[in-house]
Amino acid sequence: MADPQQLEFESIVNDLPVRVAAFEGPLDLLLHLIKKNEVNIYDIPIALITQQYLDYLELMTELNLDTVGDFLVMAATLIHIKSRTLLPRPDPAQEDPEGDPREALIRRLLEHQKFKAAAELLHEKEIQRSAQWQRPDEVINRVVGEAPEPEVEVDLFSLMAAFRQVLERVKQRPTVMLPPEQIPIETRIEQLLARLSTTEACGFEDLFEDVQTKPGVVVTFLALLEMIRLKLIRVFQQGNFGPIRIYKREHVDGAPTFQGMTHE
Amino acid sequence: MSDLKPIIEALIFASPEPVTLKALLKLLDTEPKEDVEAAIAALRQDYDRPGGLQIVEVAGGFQIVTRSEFHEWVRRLFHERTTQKLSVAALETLAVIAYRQPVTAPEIAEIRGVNTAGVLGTLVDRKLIKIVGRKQVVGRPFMYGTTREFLERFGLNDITDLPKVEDMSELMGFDIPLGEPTPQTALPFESASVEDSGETLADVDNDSSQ
Amino acid sequence: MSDLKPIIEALIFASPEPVTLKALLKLLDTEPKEDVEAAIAALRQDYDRPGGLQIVEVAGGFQIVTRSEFHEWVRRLFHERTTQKLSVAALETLAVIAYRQPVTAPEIAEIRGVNTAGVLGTLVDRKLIKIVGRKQVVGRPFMYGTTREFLERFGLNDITDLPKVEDMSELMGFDIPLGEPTPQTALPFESASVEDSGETLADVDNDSSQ
Repeated sequence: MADPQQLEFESIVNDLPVRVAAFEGPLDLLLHLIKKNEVNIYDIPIALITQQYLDYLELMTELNLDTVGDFLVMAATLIHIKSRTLLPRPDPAQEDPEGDPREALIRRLLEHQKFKAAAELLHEKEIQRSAQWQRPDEVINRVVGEAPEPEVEVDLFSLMAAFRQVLERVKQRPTVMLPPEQIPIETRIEQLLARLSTTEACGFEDLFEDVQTKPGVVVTFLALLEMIRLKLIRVFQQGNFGPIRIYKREHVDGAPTFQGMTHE
Repeated sequence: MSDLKPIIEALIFASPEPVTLKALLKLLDTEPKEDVEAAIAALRQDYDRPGGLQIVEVAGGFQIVTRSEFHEWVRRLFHERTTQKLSVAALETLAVIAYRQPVTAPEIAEIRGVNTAGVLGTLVDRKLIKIVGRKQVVGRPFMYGTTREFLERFGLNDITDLPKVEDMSELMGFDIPLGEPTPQTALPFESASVEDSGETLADVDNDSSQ
Repeated sequence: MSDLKPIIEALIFASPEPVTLKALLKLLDTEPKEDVEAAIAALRQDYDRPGGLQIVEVAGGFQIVTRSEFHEWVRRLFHERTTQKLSVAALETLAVIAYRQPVTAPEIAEIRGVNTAGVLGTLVDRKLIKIVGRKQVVGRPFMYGTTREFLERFGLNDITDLPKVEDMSELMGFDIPLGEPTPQTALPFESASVEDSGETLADVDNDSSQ
C-alpha cells in the first residue's frame, strides 16, 4: 500500500465516529465523502470520490466488517461511471447521448438524503408526541373490573404468527404413541354385511363413507376382497370405468361360511 | 409557581397509581406545602363541575377516573371496541381455517388442541369465515372457509396469496425446522391452497389417530 | 341527551386507543350525528382552558393526554419511558415505508442502499408496520404499510399528516431542486396517500432499472 493512500486512510479514520460501521450503507458513505470534500452533489468529481470510496472499502475489509457486501455493488457502480466519464466522445462539443453517467447515482443520493431528512422529521414528531402522556390502563381496569382479554391487531402478519403459534404447540404436544387404530377385518366384514342386509346393493364408494382414516380404507378394501373370496358378495361393473356395485349373495351351498373362516 | 394546578392535574392523570400528597410534595419539592395543598383543593373544586371525569381519593392518594354514573358506557366501550381486533384464540382459529380450509370444527379443535366452538361464532359474526358445506363423514359436520371480506381485510387477491410458512421464516427470521418434518408439523405447510385440502384433511385425521 | 358531553369525555378518557367519531356514533347510536359532533366540539372548547390536560386528534381519533409543556414534570413520576427507542436504521426504513407505502423490501433496499430484512422484522414485531399485500411482480414480494400504532406513536392523525418536503430543506445538507423536479425526487413527498402509491411504485421500479 502506498504512503499517500495510507494518509488518506488515516484521514478517513479520523473522520469516522468511533464505530466504523457508522455508515449504514454505501449511500451514506458517499454522502459523507461528498460533504467532507465540500463538492457539489450535482457535479461529483467521480475519480476522487471513487478513490476515497475504495480506500474506505479496503479499510472495512481489513477490519473484517460483515457488511462489505452492500458496499461492493456500489464500488462496481462507481468504477463503471468513472470508466464512462473517461471514454473519449466522438465529438466533445456534443453532449453524451446517454446523458451524464452520474445522473442516476445523483438521483439516488438525493432520494436517500431526502428520506434521511424525513426520518429526522419523524423522530421530531415522535419526541413531541412522547411529551403527551396517556392515561395508564391500570386506572380503567379498576373502573371496568378485571382487565379485558388481551386482543391483537388483525393483519396478515398476526395471522401468520398465530398459525405458527399453533404449529409450535402441535409440535410440543406430547405424542401419544397409540397403535394405529386397526379395526380387525372380521369386524369390518360384519359391519359391511350388516349394512348390505338393509339394502339390496350399494356402490363401491359407499363402502368407505364412514371411513376417515387411511388404515380404515385399507381394512375396508381387504374386507371387500375377503368377502369376494368367501363368496359373500357379488361385484358388478357397468363397462370399463363404470360404477361398481356390490350385491349381497344369498348363502351358497358348499361355500365356506364366514363364521368358519380362520383369519391369520 | 403559577402552573402548579395544571402540573398536579397532569401528574394525577398520568400516574398508574393514586398519587399521594406526600408523593406530590416530593415531586414538587421546591413548592411550599401550603401552595401544593391549595392547588389540589382548587383542582378538586374544578372537577366538581358536571363532567365525565372526577377526582377520587383511593388508597390515600388522588386519581382521575370516569364518573360512576357513566361506568355503563365505559363497559360498553370495552364490549364494542373489538371490531378491529381479535382475541388470541379467535385469531388462531382464523389462521387454522385460512390455511386448512375447508375444515370442520372437530378438525380445528384437533389442530389447536382446544375446543373452539364459541370462537367460530365470533368469526362468522365478523364475516371473516363462513360455512362452505358439510363434510361427508359421520355427523356431517359443517366445513368452514374464509370469506371475501377476509381476503379484503388481509389485502389478499385470493387464498393462494396467503404466505407460505417458508415465506414466514425467511421474512421474520423465524426458525422453522422444515428439514426434518414430523408428521404433525409437516402437514400444514403443504396445504395452503384449497385444492389440496381434501387430501390434507384425510391426512390430518390419519395423523390424529396415531 | 343532556349528558352527551360528559359521556363522550368519559369514553375518550377510558378508551385504550384514540376514539374515532365513527366509534362514538356507534356507541351512542340513539343520538343524532349533529348532536354528537356538537358535543365533541363543545368538549374540545372546554379543554382549551389552561389545564394540565388536552384533547388531541391522533390516528383518526380523539385522545385525552397531558399538555406537552408539563412533560418534564410527568417524567419525574417514572424512572424512564417504557417505550423503546428506534434505531436510526429503523427510523429511516420507517420513513421510506411511511412516504412510499405500499412498498416492498427490495424497493426499500434500493432507496436505503442496504438490505433491510432484519429491520423490517423488528418494525413488524413492534407493530409499526404491517404486511398489506403482495406485489403482482415476479417473486410476489410482500408490500408493507404503516399501522395505526405508527400514527399513534408519531402523533399523526393520518398518513397525509406526515411532514412535507418544504419542512425538510434545512435538515438536508443539499438544496432540493424544487424548481425542476425529476420524477424520482419529487414523488415521495407528494404521494403520502396510499391512493397514489401505484404510480410511486412504478417510478421506483423505473428508478432501480437505471
